[in-house]
Amino acid sequence: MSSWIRLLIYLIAAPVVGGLLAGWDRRISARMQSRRGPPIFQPFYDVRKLWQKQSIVVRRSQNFYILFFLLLVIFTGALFFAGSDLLLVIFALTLAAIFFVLGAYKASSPYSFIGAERELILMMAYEPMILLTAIGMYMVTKSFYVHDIASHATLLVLALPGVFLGFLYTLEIKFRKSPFDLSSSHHAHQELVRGITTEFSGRALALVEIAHWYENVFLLGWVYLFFASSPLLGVAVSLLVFVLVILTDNVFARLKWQTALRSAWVVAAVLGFGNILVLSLLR
Amino acid sequence: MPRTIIPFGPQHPVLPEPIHLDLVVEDEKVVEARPSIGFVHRGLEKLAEKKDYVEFVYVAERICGICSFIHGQTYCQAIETLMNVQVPPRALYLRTAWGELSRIHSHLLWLGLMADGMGFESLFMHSWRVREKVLNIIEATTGGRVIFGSCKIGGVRRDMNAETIRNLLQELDAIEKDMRQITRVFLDDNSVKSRLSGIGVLPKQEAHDLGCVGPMLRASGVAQDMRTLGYAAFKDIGVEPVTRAEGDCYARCAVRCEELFQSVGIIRQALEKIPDGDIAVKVTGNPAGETIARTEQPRGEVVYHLKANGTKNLQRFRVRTPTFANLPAMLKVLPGCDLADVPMIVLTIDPCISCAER
Amino acid sequence: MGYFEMSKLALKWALTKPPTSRYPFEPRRALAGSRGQLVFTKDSCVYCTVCAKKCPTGALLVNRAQKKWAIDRLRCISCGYCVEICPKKSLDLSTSHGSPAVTRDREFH
Amino acid sequence: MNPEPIELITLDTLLDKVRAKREAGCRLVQVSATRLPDQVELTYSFDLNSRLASLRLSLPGAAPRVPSISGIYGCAFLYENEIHDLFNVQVDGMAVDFKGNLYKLAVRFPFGSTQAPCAPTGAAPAATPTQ
Repeated sequence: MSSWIRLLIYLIAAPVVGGLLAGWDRRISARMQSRRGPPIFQPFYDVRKLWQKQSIVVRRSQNFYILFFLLLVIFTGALFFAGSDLLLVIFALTLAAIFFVLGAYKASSPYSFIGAERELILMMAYEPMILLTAIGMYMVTKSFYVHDIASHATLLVLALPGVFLGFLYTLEIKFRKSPFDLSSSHHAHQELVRGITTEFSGRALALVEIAHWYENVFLLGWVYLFFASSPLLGVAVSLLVFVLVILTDNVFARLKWQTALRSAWVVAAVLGFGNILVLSLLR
Repeated sequence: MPRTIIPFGPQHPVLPEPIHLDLVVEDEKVVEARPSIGFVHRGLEKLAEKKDYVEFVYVAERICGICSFIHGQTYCQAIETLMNVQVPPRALYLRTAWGELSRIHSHLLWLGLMADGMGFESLFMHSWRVREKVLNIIEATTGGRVIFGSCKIGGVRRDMNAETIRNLLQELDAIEKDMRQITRVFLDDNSVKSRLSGIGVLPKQEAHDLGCVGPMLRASGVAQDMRTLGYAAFKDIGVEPVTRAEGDCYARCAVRCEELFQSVGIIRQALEKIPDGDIAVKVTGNPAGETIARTEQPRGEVVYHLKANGTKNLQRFRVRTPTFANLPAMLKVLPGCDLADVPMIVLTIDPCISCAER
Repeated sequence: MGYFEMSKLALKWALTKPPTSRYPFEPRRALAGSRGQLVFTKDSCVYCTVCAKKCPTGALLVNRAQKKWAIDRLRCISCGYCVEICPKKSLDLSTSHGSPAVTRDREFH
Repeated sequence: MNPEPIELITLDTLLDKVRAKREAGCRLVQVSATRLPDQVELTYSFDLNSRLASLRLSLPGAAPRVPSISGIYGCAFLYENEIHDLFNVQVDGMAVDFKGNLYKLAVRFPFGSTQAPCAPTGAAPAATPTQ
């Protein structure tokens, strides 16, 4: 499959898959909470409804930042699925997150302001581990290109078990799930109301939702990369990881930022760095 | 360092209670909390001039939506003291059982809100799932889910027959098992502990001096429980106050968790020992005199100060609800905590602002 | 174990049928003792006005001369006091709650 | 448990009596006010080992003044603000003074009138709806 076709499939299929994943997420969560939950297509209904709502903004430029957030998230995924440089992907991902934070700062509400600050702290928490993941993949495959990593003959996870576990940990943060939903919780039941997205409504909020769909598909794609030599196993593990994320969401209280940051760095240092150290010593 | 003011309430998703706090934060440290209440003053005390003392039971029950039954019970007890009414023992036992059922439902509600406040949605849903079973018992025995309406001056309105009691006790066993599962998470889970332990510490002496009541006071190590006064059937059923020494949010949570099982025990005892007989006596005449009645609500000690002058209407009807007494302590422990701890501290006093203002 | 205390409960319920019902589509099962809507039986009523005098919210209105009994459903709190004191047992509380009242109109009988 | 002792005190002995209660280790249970035809009665209730004891202070006049006890019992400020807002009793030296804004009321000082709270004619049955 040429990289252009993969790119095209990503652009069209990612929001559909992402939306369905979000629908399953709500369904499975509801069942774990002894509820029935909404229909599978509820996320799409939500976005359609948001799209029809009157747009109310504090400052008009805040929606501009959200548009860039969406575009950069799509760009990140596009780079990834086109088989480009993993470091470039990480750079684009960070830039996207920064635009999200800037949008929240722009709204100048105390809730979204503190939400934005917490989001920056969370970025500090997951960024080292994400970089270590890229480095670990490079050490095994001798390339930073997703294309090369994906076509590597062995299962990456066998050489990088620590990095894989560490990556799962950061995944919890990136999915904004409990215990790391401190910058913006899904249920708006926190001291910051809904934190970073408090002041977004209507179409801007719909764009945020769509961006999350793209982002989640891209992140699960990265999980797949650890098992790329065995595609079926890769897809199965990606879905399993998604269920694991939902389960974790349902069995943890929200942590405070101090605990979140500390634990993420400990995980990065022990699992991520330790794994890479062992790899380089074995060589 | 620049300071931000975070408005907290009167409409806030964590705390659906009409209290407003201006939290002055430096970074995420709260340096000052300025309270303001009084958004929902309903003038229920003034209503005593319009409603006669019999009708007023309904008003007293509606002071609070959650501890409604014990409000009605306290009011009836106060009037019965004034009028020297001897309530039949069966009625006293029924009141005790219903009072403890309402304590279980209130504590389960609180546990759910607490879990929701710390972002533990599934625990919240499961607490309320169990609470629903308690509400079903209440509805089946009194006819109402939260406003029981079963207490009247001189006794109670409804009786429970032997079969109802048997079913109720069976259902209670199932509920107890469910509650064990839920409280285990509250007390043992590390992520919950990381949010509660060492937060909002109120030392024993301070809790006493600030006039705290109920679980808030007991969590700081003061063994005070108005049920030990021996009202209703508590003169036959002993109550040992549940206390903890730590005085933090975790201790307040633990006290309430333990009280759930204490209440189950009390209901079992009350329904097993329940004497036969009438459930109400006829009350005639008008009350005269003055009395202060105290009972233990889920949230703590409630004080009714009644003054009557022999007319149908009370001269003065005054209620001091537990939240009113716990608010100063909450304001005391808020400064110095993290912003993320604010919901925990506010929730652990189990605030019911509407009944604090009446 | 200190972590994942909740997982047993969450996984168990993920595989169990939820206890909730799809409310507007499946009506609620009424409990035997529930205090629902007030039901008036015209035949036995003698229009003595006791219920109207005793109603704590003033929801009832009885006119002895015109033989009319009226209720303001929005005011009725389903306390059952009128049922208790009605000398002719013309009043009863049904276990169903009926549809919610939306206007302040009195319902005449 | 009844009757609870109520000790009558005067304005100038209030602070000393309250201080004595504090030194004895009492917990402040409540402060309540009652509007009577020609005076306002304040009741300070204290608890010691689940025994209730009260102090009773009578204040004549429509808008009387009373010193705050919030210097002795810090938590009294809420009760005192309430009494000010509802009964029009001026409390001097409250630890936290809401300046009449504790309760947002439609009627200023709802218990402030010196008329008897329930005149015999006022006891008409409430359950006579007018159409």
